[in-house]
Amino acid sequence: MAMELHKFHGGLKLETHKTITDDIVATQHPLPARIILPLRQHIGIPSEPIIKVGDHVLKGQTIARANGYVSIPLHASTSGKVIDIGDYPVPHPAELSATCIVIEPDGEDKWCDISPTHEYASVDPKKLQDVIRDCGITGLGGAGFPAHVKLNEGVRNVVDTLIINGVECEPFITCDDRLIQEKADYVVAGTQMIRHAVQAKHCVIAVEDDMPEAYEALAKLVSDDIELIKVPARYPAGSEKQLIQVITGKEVPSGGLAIQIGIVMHNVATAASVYRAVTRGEPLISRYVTITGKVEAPRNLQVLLGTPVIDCLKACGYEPNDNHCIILGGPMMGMNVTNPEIPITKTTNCILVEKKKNVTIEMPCIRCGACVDVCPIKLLPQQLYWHARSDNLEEAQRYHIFDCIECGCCSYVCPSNIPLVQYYRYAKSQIAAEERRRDGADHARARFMAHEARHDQDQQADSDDLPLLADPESDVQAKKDYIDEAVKRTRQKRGKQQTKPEDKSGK
Amino acid sequence: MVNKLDIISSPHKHDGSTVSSVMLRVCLALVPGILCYLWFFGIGIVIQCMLSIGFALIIEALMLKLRHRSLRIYLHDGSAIVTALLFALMITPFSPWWISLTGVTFGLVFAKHLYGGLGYNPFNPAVTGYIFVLLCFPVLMNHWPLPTGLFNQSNNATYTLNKIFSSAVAIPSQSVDLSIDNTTVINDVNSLSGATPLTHMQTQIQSMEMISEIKTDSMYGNFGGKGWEWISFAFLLGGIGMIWMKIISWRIPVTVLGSLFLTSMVFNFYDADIYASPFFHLFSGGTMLCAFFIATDPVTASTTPRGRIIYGCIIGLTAYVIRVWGAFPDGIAFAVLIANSLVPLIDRYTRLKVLGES
Amino acid sequence: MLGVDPAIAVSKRIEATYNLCILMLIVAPVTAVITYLLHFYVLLPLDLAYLQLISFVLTISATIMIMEWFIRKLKPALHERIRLYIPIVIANSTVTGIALLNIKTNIGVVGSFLSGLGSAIGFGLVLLVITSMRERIIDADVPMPFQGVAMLLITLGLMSMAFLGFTGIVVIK
Amino acid sequence: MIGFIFVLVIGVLFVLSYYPRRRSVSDTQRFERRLHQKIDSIDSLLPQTQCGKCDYSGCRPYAEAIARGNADINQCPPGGELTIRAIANLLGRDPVPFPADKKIDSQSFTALIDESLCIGCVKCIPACPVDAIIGSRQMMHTIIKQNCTGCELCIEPCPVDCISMVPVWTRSKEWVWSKPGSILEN
Repeated sequence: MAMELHKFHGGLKLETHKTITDDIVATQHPLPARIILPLRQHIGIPSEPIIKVGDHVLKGQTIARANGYVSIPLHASTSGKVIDIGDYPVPHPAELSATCIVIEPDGEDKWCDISPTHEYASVDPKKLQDVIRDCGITGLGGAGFPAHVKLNEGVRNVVDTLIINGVECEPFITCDDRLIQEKADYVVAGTQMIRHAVQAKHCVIAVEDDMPEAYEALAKLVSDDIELIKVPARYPAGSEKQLIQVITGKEVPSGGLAIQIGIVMHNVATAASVYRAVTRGEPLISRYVTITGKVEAPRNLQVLLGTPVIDCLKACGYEPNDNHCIILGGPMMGMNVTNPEIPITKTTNCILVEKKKNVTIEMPCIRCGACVDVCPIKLLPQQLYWHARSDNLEEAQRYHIFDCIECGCCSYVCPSNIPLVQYYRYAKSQIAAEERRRDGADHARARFMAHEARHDQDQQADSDDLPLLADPESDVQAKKDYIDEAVKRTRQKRGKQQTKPEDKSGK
Repeated sequence: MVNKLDIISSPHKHDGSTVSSVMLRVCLALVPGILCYLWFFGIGIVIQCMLSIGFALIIEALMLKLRHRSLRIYLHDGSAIVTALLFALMITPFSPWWISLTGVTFGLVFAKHLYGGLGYNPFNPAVTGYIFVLLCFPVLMNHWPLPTGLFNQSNNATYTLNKIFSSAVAIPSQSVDLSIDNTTVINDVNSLSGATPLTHMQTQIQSMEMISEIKTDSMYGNFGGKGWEWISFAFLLGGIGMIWMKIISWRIPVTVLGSLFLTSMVFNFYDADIYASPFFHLFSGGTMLCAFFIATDPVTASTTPRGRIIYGCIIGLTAYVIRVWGAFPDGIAFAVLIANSLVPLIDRYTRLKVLGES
Repeated sequence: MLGVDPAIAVSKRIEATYNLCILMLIVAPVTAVITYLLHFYVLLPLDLAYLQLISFVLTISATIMIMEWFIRKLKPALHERIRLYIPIVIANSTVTGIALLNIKTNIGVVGSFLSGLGSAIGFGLVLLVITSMRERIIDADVPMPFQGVAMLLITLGLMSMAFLGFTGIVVIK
Repeated sequence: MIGFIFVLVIGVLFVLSYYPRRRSVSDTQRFERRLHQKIDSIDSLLPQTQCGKCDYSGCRPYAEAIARGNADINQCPPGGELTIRAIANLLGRDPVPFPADKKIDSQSFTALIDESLCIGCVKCIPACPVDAIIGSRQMMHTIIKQNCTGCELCIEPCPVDCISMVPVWTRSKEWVWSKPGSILEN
């Protein structure tokens, strides 16, 4: 059934720079000197290590246990010795360090015993989810949402359409494009498995119209029940809400999930890794990464997770140059990296070496509305900026600041060069911090009440038995009388004893 | 741990547009109008433009020094130049030099820098200055040249220069021999004072004349004032160019002109003798200038798409009301200022429906 | 801009303005009618027209007090909202202004009711405009000496300059 | 003469209209209750550090002082700019900037006991308003990091002065983006 496509509001026509790397075959990146695996490479609770420093691990062996429902296990990318479990810099805007497992490869790259499941169709969906979860598969599109959670949502409510998202709208990035061209069978098989897991009525694979080879590769293998669609190339067509609007015309409810309108979306790379997990039992230990921009030999690499970024860059001929900056991800949503020692994680899809953006002076906002025209979520960026700038966080929430997907279109077109996305990130993190502070305050008040109550209780207990002494404020005179009286009483008692035996001396 | 301040946030590319390039393109769009003005009313307009731009830059520099902002960035953003140009186009080419000084100062100081400079002012500085001057010196503001061509003796350089710099208030009613090199004497009452077609139309209507008779007067061209219609047409071209260059959104000019056109058409059907034809309203006075350049000033106009439509209608309607029943001939300047004061209210209630909002 | 003096005090937050407008909508028409009746059927027959002003002020505050008493009994929720603004409305020149205007143009009982309603709505609109303008000015980068009310007064000045454009439209006989 | 009678009548009516107000004796209680509600709502906005940096013994007394009107809304350094704005919104007042002398500590701190110096004198335990210090006589004391609000009340009673304030180590979840240093302020 040919679905006619819809348009989404705003968006940008960017020149894609994809031709640099989209026709070069992806090569396998050799073993790096050290593998650094952060325990938290997904949205959710970090996993817990189950091995100790000094253990010898095999390739694919589970080295960290999932900790809670929204969490996934971690697997060793190669065989080697665990040399450290400690704090190392991880991909984060401020390069904070987080606990990581560091493995020193021994070069044998020996697989541990893996247990493939046979005919996936006969296996009931619930068991399929456990397999996917145990192989540590998250969304590889860039968000890093644990795949089994989405599948589980799929089982609980009726899934109308499963969309496999091969739309790479960010410039420079071609890792999904190469993956489809080289491993189209993995993708199609993986799609059928996910479809079986969520029992979706329709199934769609979406590709951008400037990826013709990928389209042909899929068209050959696609059976009749999977719909293959070419989506017009327009940034940010690849984002979940926009792609759903383009394909189905439905809008994901504001602040809600796609599942609420019966749609589940997975990335092409996730589908491929699901295929490998189910049929061959291989956990997610490597992925395609595009190395592009100002390097001699830009191309796609199949990289083991945990390889330091500098390693991949050196493989493509990169020499450090201070007016170049390294960006993890695309130019529109990527993260600036100053310390290239950080490892490649499950959500890294591209390493871009770009000329540093010249320092542009931020002018005041002239409310020209250019950002309103390009915002794909139909927000009002200039009002959000106005409230974020003046710390008016309730107003910012009233203008739906949490719906912003930080795609960067507004900052791209702003004539005053305002870093709008940074203002929105500031506002969002400030609101989250405010909520944490408030919870902390309530917690502190509760403890303070308990403290006061216990304090009063102690006082009450003290003052019951020694009314005067316990009461610190009673005036000194009352205390003196009490003491004199006590002394008199003791003297009398002593006096009585003395008068009995030596009555005479008592006079 | 990277120092917090020098973390560069995510969009690492920019399409290269800057505020000064936007303002420059607005000035370019104004040029055809100014050329027409020059052609019909002599070089008076050019002198006025020079004057007001000069004053505007001086005041802008002074205010920036006072607010100890760096001059280099803010003086080049061109917003002062645009304000000055618009102001010069609204006042009469014959108005003395101190008119543009007071107008530009009031506009820039009170309507812009007091609120914090570019981007914070709710009122358009050019219009505020113009209205301040209009209210303070009404006589001088009704002192327009005649569309008799560039080289006609009453519009040539020496005459206008001495009028701007040396003349006290010229008494329009007397017929005074002004020809320095004793060419023909001008004695027609209107030739000196020269009312704009709008003012002339309004005064005649109030004295119960029929429109058909008024139109016979020499100053009326085919659908607007003789010179005025072409100037308005030039501004229309400039405006369409700006929309094409995506500097302004089409919503405000279309709604302003549309609502003005509709109301005047309705009243025209009702009684053609009292109410002028829609074309006359569109192509006379400052309508085109205001609709394309002043109402669409992004800082003071409404920003939400729906808000802009309401904003435009308010301007169109109020302009018509003031023109026909009010005391001021060209009410569009007042209409823009009134609409500016309603903008915060409009913006509050025309919030865009977010994607997926019920 | 008659009687907008409470706007400066109240119009910090938009909820406060809504409450004041609701109260105004309730109070103004009722007081207009009562003062109109009072004038034509009590003052004139007893030719006490000179007592017009003092009696108006007294009756208006009396009616408002009684209405407040009713509202507290009938709809406590509504009363909770408008409780704060009753002193403002009692001494407000708009209410007395409407009453005097009605008398001057003696437009009949229904006319005075409508004029009361109309000016209440007008009052509400002006208040809304001022409040939203004020919320925009608070975040503007205003130099220190002009912070707060000074800036609001300058803006009101500019606004009234804009509304001067309407001179000559309403010709008062 | 009639005029005099008339004004008398109106005056009586006026006084009568005040009658419903006086009859409800519960007015004072209602005022008390409303004041109490106001104190609660202000108190809910304060950071509850009970640190006393606002020259009041704790957060609730400071909230009461604001409610009664004899304290300004900008005397709470731990609360910072956001608390001022929140209270200003609640009371419908204009936000007041911080006085120059009160240092706004943007970084949040927690206390840390230098274990080599602590002699186990149990003097700091009652001083901590939120019981964040564990320890007993002649035993080592330590501070529970999550519960400590950084109010610095435990520093003063410690005889050997072994308590110091250390910045809170931000985990990636709690990291806050900074507002871009805009050029306007230069």
